[in-house]
Amino acid sequence: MTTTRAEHHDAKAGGHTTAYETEEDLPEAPVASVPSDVIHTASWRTFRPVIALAKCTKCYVCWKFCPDVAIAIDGDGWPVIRLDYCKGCGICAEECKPLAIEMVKED
Amino acid sequence: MARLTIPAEEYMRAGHSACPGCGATLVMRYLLKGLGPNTIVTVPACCWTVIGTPFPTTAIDVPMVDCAFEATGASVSGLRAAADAMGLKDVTIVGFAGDGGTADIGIQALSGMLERRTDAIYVMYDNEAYMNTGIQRSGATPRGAWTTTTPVDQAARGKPEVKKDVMAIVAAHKPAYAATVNVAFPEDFLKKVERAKAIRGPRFFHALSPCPPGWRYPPEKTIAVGRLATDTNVFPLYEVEDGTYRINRKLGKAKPVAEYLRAQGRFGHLTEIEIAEIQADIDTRWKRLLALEALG
Amino acid sequence: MVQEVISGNYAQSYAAKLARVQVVSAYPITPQTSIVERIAEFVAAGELRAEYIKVESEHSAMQACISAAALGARTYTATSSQGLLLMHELLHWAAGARAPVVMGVVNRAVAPPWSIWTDHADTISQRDTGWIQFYCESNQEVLDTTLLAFRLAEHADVLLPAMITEDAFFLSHTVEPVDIPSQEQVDEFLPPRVTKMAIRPGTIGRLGSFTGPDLYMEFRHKIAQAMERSADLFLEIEDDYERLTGRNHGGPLPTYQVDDADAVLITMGTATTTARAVVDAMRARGKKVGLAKLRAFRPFPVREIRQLGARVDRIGVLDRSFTFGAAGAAFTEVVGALYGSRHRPRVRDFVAGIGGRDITPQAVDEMFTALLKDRGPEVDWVGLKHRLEVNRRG
Amino acid sequence: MVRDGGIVIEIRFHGRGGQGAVIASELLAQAAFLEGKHPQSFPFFGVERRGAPVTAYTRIDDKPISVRTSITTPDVVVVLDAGLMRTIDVMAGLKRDGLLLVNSERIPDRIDKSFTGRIAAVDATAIALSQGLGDRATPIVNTAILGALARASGVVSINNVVKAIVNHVPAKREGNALAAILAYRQVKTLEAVIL
Repeated sequence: MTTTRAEHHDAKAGGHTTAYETEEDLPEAPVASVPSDVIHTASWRTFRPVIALAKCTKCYVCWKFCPDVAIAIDGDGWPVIRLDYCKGCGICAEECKPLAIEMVKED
Repeated sequence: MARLTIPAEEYMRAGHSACPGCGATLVMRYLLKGLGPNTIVTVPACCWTVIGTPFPTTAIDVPMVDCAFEATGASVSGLRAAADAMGLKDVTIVGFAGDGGTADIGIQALSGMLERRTDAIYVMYDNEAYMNTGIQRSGATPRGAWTTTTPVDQAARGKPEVKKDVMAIVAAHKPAYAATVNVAFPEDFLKKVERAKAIRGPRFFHALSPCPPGWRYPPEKTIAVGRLATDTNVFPLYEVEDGTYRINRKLGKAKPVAEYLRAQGRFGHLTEIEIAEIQADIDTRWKRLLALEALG
Repeated sequence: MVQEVISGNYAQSYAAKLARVQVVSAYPITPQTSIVERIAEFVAAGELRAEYIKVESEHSAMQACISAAALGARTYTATSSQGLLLMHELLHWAAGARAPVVMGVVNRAVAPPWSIWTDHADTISQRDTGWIQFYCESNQEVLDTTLLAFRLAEHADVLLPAMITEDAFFLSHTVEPVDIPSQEQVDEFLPPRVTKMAIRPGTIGRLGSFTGPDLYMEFRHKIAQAMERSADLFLEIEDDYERLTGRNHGGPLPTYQVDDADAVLITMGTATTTARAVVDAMRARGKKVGLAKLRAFRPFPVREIRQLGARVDRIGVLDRSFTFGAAGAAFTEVVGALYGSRHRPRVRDFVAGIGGRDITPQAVDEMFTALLKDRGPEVDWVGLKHRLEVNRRG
Repeated sequence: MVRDGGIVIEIRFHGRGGQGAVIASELLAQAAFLEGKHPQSFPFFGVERRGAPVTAYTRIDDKPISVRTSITTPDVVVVLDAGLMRTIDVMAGLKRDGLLLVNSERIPDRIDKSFTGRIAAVDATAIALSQGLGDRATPIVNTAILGALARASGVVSINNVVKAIVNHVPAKREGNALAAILAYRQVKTLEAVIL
């Protein structure tokens, strides 16, 4: 499982600063307010998607179906894999109509 | 830039703890895209308890209130009452529960919430078993499916009983709105969420949520398997508004159920005869649905 | 301030109304029903502006209150016996989520056999859930303590749920004069709930969450500390209440005639009234006996019990419930509190009044006499019938 | 680790949900039991997600084990998926003179300079796939890695690893046993650094 040690975080969220050094720093109630993207899930991946932009038609099916919110769209409208988060499920490659995405084994 | 077919705004964050290819994350992602930021979600024990990431992190950009396994409907009513009492305007209250938490242990609270007409949206994301605990059968597990508590062996053929028809139970409460949605059809999903958002009163979504480890298919097939569920009439897309049924996707000729079943390891043991029985059952239910729609 | 002749149940209803609760969520059970019926009437008449959720079970009643409290609402519910037992999971939840729900409980025996009469098995079974617990002796005390409980539960240094209990029928359905403070007085004592922790739309925050072994224990320790802080805060809040209303019920363990006593009986709930009369009667006969009322069971008044133990040599504890395989819970906790003290008086347990059996003056007299003579078993069931009169029809 | 005259060996497995790390720790315990030892195996108590990093532990003693604490300074670390080493500190707490066994085609570099123990590698993925165990995305390498562990550590014999597999693996027993034997033969070891 992905464990997150509280003391490693110092992020602003929901107007609260959350830096947990001691028990006193913890909120009275267990209210979690650090956005989860401080956690990287790249280590889950065995295969990484590689987009061949020459074949990409910017249909955004890959973006639409990504369960990990790991595909962004850059300023020129190209899909970009956020490799810190991609778990390598392969849905993007499977659903890509022009076959522009290949799953490549990680080292 | 080509046009996006669903809203660009994201209210679900990366970094969550779902299995690769998880359908339940897409249910949340699409739902929040449709509902927007003025939303509060309450979640009982289910995969999302874990997907939502451990303290101090959280995977959605709207408030989430954890509640007891069997009490989502009650939590929804409490949040709505407090929002009303405190003058929080236009906030959408959402109960977001799995099939076990809805069809089994939580059905009493769901019934209560529907009956007292709480102005809120209840979403059952249906992965057809207790997946968070490791694939035990639920009332929503379909007939014939292997699970860890409905093994396949000399004297057992997976789950012998048919899937509980939660939509029918919900419809019997005459909700303001009820619809089935499927992560393989995001545009239909979003259209219905936007429709539901505009309605007051109790609203319900039955969201098909394919699960790679639980259904035993490779994670890249989540959308393909989900699509097959609808295109074989196993999981028809329809909505019920003021008692009127409307089917949202009808194929000239549905695909054979075998295509859907054969794509998943949990049905790998089924014989031709068993598949034929399931096909007959699906055909009957489809005809019933057509008849309900014809009632107008 | 007006004086009205009302039941213990109505005292609960009036207190909830005076507290201007915002969300009420309840399910009916005998003998609690008149509490929630009266609140429904207040809401229907427009006298109380609250959202009243008619839930389909006590379990849902508590969940709805907890979730409503998460948004910062002042919440109230009431139940009894089986209903309280059904809530058990969510009682823990309320404390863990730091939801300051206030709940009236009518103490009623648990089934089977079915019994609608009083004993404390229902609430004593909830002592480990992180709820503040007050046991009441009179309808006045029910009303006052309920108002105190809102202030205490919602205090930023506490944020814990609180239950106020009353003995079935002995209070719930007994009418007696009760001073009802004015709305202005209560508004001054108990302003609208303010919390920094409220969940708000448009922010990020997950209330509940999950933690591994690296953090869970700290969150539990916070509950322990909050409960501890509530003990002193209760005294301050009661003093504050006295300034407004002139009434102070004497903290967690008010005493009566204990200064020179040879033996003191510790009681909970309505048995206290009877016991006080017995003290007077025995004093008149020259017996030096006294009384201590265990008003707060959580937090347990360890300090006050030790102070009492330093003054007397013999203590009896009257338990209106029994922990099978051990003894009465109040007894074991009193003994536990005294063990850490230099003064360790002899302590005996008197189990009485189970399932609504009357605790008569004679029975209390027997207890004091046994204490003074220092005779009898350490744990004694008092009032068991040697000859049963069973109604047979046919 | 010597304690009260007995020898205790503590092993930590790193894998991903679905690769069988927890089963590997259990099979190792079964094999140790067949050796006449007192084993204890346990997963990191947590929520398992397919693909997510998983940790499991085995403790093997000459006499009955009297502790139930987590293992923080293992003698042996077994890595079922070398990719994990990019994000997880698999060396954490590993005894300086211990053993690191990695599922990899080649022996990884000595990243942690203070570590003077042995490093072993075996291509358990290729072996598992050759026996039809799992698929490319999630090869089930647990039985192969145990064969390599038997050779590299000597904690248990290959015979008892095979016996444990045959007795306790529910499916593809032959392929799993063969995977262990192949790995036993193919494991490569870089000996300890002599300072």
